Amino acid sequence: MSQRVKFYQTGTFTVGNRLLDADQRTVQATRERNNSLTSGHRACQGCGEALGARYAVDAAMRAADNRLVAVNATGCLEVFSTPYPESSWQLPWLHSLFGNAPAVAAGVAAALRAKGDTRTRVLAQGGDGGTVDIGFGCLSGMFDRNDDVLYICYDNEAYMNTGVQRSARTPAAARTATTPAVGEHPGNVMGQGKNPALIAMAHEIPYVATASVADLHDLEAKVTRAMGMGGARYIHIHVPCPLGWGSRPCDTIMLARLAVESGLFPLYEAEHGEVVDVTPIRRRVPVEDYLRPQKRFAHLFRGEGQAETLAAIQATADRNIRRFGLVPEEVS
Amino acid sequence: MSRAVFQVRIHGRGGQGVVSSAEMLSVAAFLEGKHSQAFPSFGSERMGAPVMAFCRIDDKEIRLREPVGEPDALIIQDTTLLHQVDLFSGVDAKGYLLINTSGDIAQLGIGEFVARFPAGHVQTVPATELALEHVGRPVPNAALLGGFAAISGEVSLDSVETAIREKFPGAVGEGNAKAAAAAFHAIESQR
Amino acid sequence: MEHPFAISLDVGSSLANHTGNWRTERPVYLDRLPPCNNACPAGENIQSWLHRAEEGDYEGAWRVLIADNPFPAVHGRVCYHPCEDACNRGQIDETVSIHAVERFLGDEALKRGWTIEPGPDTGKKVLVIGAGPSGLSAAYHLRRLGHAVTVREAGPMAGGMLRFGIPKYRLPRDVLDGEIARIAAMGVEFVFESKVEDIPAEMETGGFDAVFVAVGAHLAKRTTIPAREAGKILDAVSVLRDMETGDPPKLGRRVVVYGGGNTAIDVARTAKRLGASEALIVYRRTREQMPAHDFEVREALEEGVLINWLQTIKQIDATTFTVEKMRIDESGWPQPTGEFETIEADTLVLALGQNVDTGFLESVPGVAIAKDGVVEVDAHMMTGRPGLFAGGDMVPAERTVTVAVGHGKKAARNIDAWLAGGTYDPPPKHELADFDLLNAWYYTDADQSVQPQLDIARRASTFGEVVGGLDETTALFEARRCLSCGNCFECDNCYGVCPDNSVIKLGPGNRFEFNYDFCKGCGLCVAECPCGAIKMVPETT
Amino acid sequence: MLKQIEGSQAVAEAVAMCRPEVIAAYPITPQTHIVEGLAAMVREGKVGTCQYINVESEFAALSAAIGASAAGARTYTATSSQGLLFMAEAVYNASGLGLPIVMTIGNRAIGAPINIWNDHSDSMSMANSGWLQLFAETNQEAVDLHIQAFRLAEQLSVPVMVCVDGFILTHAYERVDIPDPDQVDRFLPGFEPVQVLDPDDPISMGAMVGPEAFMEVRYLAHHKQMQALEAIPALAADFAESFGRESGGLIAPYRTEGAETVVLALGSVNGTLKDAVDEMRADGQSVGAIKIVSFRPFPLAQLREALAGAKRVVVVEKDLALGLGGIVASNVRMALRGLATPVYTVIAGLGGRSITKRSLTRVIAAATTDTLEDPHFLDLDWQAVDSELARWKERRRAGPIAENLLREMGLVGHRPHGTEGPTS
Repeated sequence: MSQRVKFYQTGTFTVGNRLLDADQRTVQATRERNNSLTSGHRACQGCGEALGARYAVDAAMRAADNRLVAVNATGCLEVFSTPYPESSWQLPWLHSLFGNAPAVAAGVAAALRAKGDTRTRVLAQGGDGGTVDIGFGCLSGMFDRNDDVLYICYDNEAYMNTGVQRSARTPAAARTATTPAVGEHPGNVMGQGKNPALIAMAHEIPYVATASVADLHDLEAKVTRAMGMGGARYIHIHVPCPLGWGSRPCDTIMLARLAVESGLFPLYEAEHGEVVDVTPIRRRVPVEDYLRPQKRFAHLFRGEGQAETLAAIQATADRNIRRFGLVPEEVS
Repeated sequence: MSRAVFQVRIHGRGGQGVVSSAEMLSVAAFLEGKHSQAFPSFGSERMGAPVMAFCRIDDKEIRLREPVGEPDALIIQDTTLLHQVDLFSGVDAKGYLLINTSGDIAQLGIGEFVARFPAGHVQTVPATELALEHVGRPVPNAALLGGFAAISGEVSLDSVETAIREKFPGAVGEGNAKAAAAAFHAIESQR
Repeated sequence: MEHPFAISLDVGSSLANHTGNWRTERPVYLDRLPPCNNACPAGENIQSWLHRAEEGDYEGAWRVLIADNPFPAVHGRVCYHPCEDACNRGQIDETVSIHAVERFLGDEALKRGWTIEPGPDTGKKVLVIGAGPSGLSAAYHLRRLGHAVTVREAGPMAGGMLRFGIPKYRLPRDVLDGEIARIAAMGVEFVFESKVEDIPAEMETGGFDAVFVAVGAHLAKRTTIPAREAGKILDAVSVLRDMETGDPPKLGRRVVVYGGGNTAIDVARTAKRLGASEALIVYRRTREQMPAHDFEVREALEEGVLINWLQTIKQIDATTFTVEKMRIDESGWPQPTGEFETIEADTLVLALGQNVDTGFLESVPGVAIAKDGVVEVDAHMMTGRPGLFAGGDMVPAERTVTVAVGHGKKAARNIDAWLAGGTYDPPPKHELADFDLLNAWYYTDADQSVQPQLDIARRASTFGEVVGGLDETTALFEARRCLSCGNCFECDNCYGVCPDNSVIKLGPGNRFEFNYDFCKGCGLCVAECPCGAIKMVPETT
Repeated sequence: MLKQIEGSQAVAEAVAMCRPEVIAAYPITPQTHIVEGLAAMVREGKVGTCQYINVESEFAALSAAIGASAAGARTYTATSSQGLLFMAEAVYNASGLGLPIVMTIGNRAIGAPINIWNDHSDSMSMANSGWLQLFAETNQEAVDLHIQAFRLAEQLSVPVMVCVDGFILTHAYERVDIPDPDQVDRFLPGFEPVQVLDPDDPISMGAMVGPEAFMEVRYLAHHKQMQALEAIPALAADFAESFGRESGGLIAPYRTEGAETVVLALGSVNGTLKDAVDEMRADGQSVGAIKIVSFRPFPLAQLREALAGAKRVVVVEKDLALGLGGIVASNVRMALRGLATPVYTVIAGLGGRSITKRSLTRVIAAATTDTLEDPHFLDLDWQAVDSELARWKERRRAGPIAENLLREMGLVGHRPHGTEGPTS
């Protein structure tokens, strides 16, 4: 759900703009933002997850009037934010295990309800491994019970914390430590993986959205919208990882943007299992524009290249575009 | 010196209320100020499978946790078990046998075995029929407890009826209590 | 809160971990030179005044603008805006209509009566010769610098080519008069119809400490065309001057204009307005090769002006003109074809360019005149004679109003320095904000605003202004189309996209600074800065 | 108030009286009746504002409990057997975070082969997880230990497992004195967590701790267990004063005065054991018993002292450390280290095998004459075992032990040799 503002030179796309009315600025544009994940953390240079987490949690903090408890799955975000003796979090935060964040958060929410605390809200977060693989049972349980938790998955498409191994979010053809770029079909196997946002929708929970670290207005609007609801909510945020993707740290946002603009990472939101809004592609690009700057896809462009694989990836993007109507003129 | 523990073993099939029966019996004894202990033959038996439950009754605390291997009384809820399961294991001839049947002992083919028991220690009661009559369902457990009160004297009919009503509040409990009373009186009248 | 050892931590305690030592490169903020500013002959800080206009601070914007150019209302109309040719936005959709915003600001200033205070009196006196754009500009800037200024003008009115070379329908005279009056109100003394013949003598008698000469180029170039019977032949400069000073020239029903520059167009369009049923421009090359600006050609064609490209006038026989068709050779030059046609016309107007009248300077010691008749000046706009400066059309440069105005400013600054016994050294130019330094993604899609135009029917019969101004809403919109190339416009991107929260937002107008204690040097701020106002530099230690 | 009540229901009532604020539950035999009972009580509004979470797994159950406890709620869950193993990661996590969760273990064997019956393998698998482990002999003690467990857990900020023998206790109807709620309230104050997820006073819980501090964290957790060695008897004494009955403590000796042979056990088998001791004492044998209530912390000093006069020790335990022997016996040997007192291990009751008074008496008697082998597997079917071992020897390859054994015992269809499939 994009918050389209009227023309202000850069109104909708930049983080802020001095010309915008205060209520149209992003949380990130304000000096009063919470910096829920503050400086001194040990994320890599240009870490998309660190950025996405601050974006999302700050927005949630504002929506919750700063009464928010976060539960964090094991993973990069957890490790780089809380190595003893220093924590980068600036809100009550609990890390338990890799695969149980949704359940832990459900417990926190239950405790708050038991105590009659109707103001404090609960957010759970994890990477794609913790969410989509090892934590999926707990996540599904949380959805099933409609626990009053906003779960945010920061998707960097592999197990980065442990050295870039394949997850169920690793895209086709991507090289990881467990899907090396060797053999007849180098990289991750085509036709595998799962789509947690669609699976979340199948639970018919109140709110599901996908978001990208490249579209802050959209991301914040979705977090804010989710925070305005009760019950189980899920937001899946695409966060590039320079380490795992083999990209330049300064390209993190550009890559996230290209993922959206190519159609490989569609942005949409759904209520009770029904898609209610999509963020249209603004400047459509071929998937190659997105893939080429990433070393994990380098084998697609080496020597003879992998034309068939590229075509298949393009077909995936095209399918997303059709499915969600991401390019309005192509819908009819 | 208090008397020795009295041990009961109940045989039946899953769904016939065997475990409830042991529990109600223990409650009846409890109501009379006695110590008692009821427990099932633990397992994962489903409807229709042969099952057992146990009950011990004593004047002092019961510490023993082993299954009842040498029962003082045996309640058999289903005669179809007679030749499938080793029902009489550990039963000595001083004990009591209470069998749910509308027929007589002779028809069951255990005449020779039961002949060793003292007079009145082996009784039949048409518990299923009584249950159908008073409860509307073929659940013989409550009626058999009435019969047990009659043959053993370990608990009173009153206590059995109270335990039944506690377990099954309302009309179901009332019906079962009536079935128990009917069984009790049927056996009393046979004596 | 007391909490268990090690497994629980105080919030925000990572601030003790200075990740700045991960850095091998550091981002630094900088201002780059926007291409518009770079291209502006008047040296306007266009990006800066657009920046203020974007906020609706029109007076603030205007004041930034007039720090370089005293004629925004004029330039918004007549400048050929090389700024827009350079505008980076042209690579996204269409250039920012800088001139339209400039015109809005200039008109707004006239409407609101905004005035300019002269600078504190320096006790120095400067003589400006010529009240054209360059002279007026110099006078204006000199007054701002606190010098006393007298302007001597041979003609009856100030404005020079603004008045005598540009028709009213492009530049209404109330606009011109308004902006000149504002300069006069700063205490500039004007002496009209007073041609200066002997500069050293005038300096002596007038007690002038310096002189700026900007008399323009008013001598019409002529060409020799064989004539069996001479027809009516006029020159464009005279025609346009007569429009201002005396009775409108009698051009007849059919007018041929010979030439391909803007003046040719102006004359043809003027002829149409004066009632000519046929105004025909004859030009020896193609439309693409015409020096006239395309928009002027277009407007002229709209108004019914005819243009014969690839023709030269070979012979005149009273009202009959023989023209030869031309072709363009491989190197782009027109070559005769030997094919001839005739055209009937009552008047021929020659619009072949102008020369400078440098007669009065030739006797001044030290002043050098170049072969093509223009006055040579050094990098400080000074002639070979100390204290005598020159600018505008009479020095070697492109002859446009804006160049002239730029000369005036540049000369004023040099004169000012010279008067103080020094030289003016302009601050070094910032590096250019090229398009590839921008992140164009962030700019909202917005087509250029279109200025209203007078109906064709009315353009045929009146000298009403052809191109209208933008209203405030549209002007604001247009200002906000500015990409702010190379200059921070406080979009908060750097502040937002830093994964390490190491950008400090200093608040409105104060931009940002980096917290190098935590900046890891990832460069995301540079990549995502829309306007290219940050760059990475290697850590030196 | 005295009640003839099922053990699970009694535990449920006791837990409810402790006013838990969050209960996370997942069904597993034989624990299920406890959480069913609590579900009903919560639904009926008998447990205040308590939130009952029907989770999707034991892992989620304890995870939810972790979240709830960290948020400052008194939190309860229960499990058994595979369930405990499935939550193993969270078990360590809860104690590592110092969260005072109370969890009932309806003790049950661990498969394969799958087996729903009682033994102590589950609790033993988590003995070193940092939780306190208290074993109940009777349902009365199960009730009492739960009340004590919440206070103990919250006093030390450490989670507590109350171990209740599956079926033998959980499914047994017996007389239990269910305490008065006011009495429980007086004994158990409200939960005041040492750390809590509080927006007004935020902290980060669950940091990653490296080599520089991990040992210290572990030492401190161990230290808590050592503190529990003092807290548990004090609590039991306080409980006795409040409720008028003895329950809990570290250990409970039975007729050990002058006993040459002392038998040690955990949980419900102590009842049968006491009957056996009585019988043997009546028979003139110098036998006593000690119930170990607290397996973690393990009361090394208390046991050493209690066993000072014993000539031999027999440990009856419902678990087996494969490749070692008795787990409890190993712990007991540590208590007696340096002494010459022989410690006999009797592995008994695995997978629900009945432990009869007769068999107990037999092995204790054998011990008194020092003729008991160590370890001794109580009532092991040697014929079945020997037959299988013979088959191994013959075929040099182990097959599915359980199935072969059952065949040997005639409990499943016996196929002729040669039809089992490929062999080496």
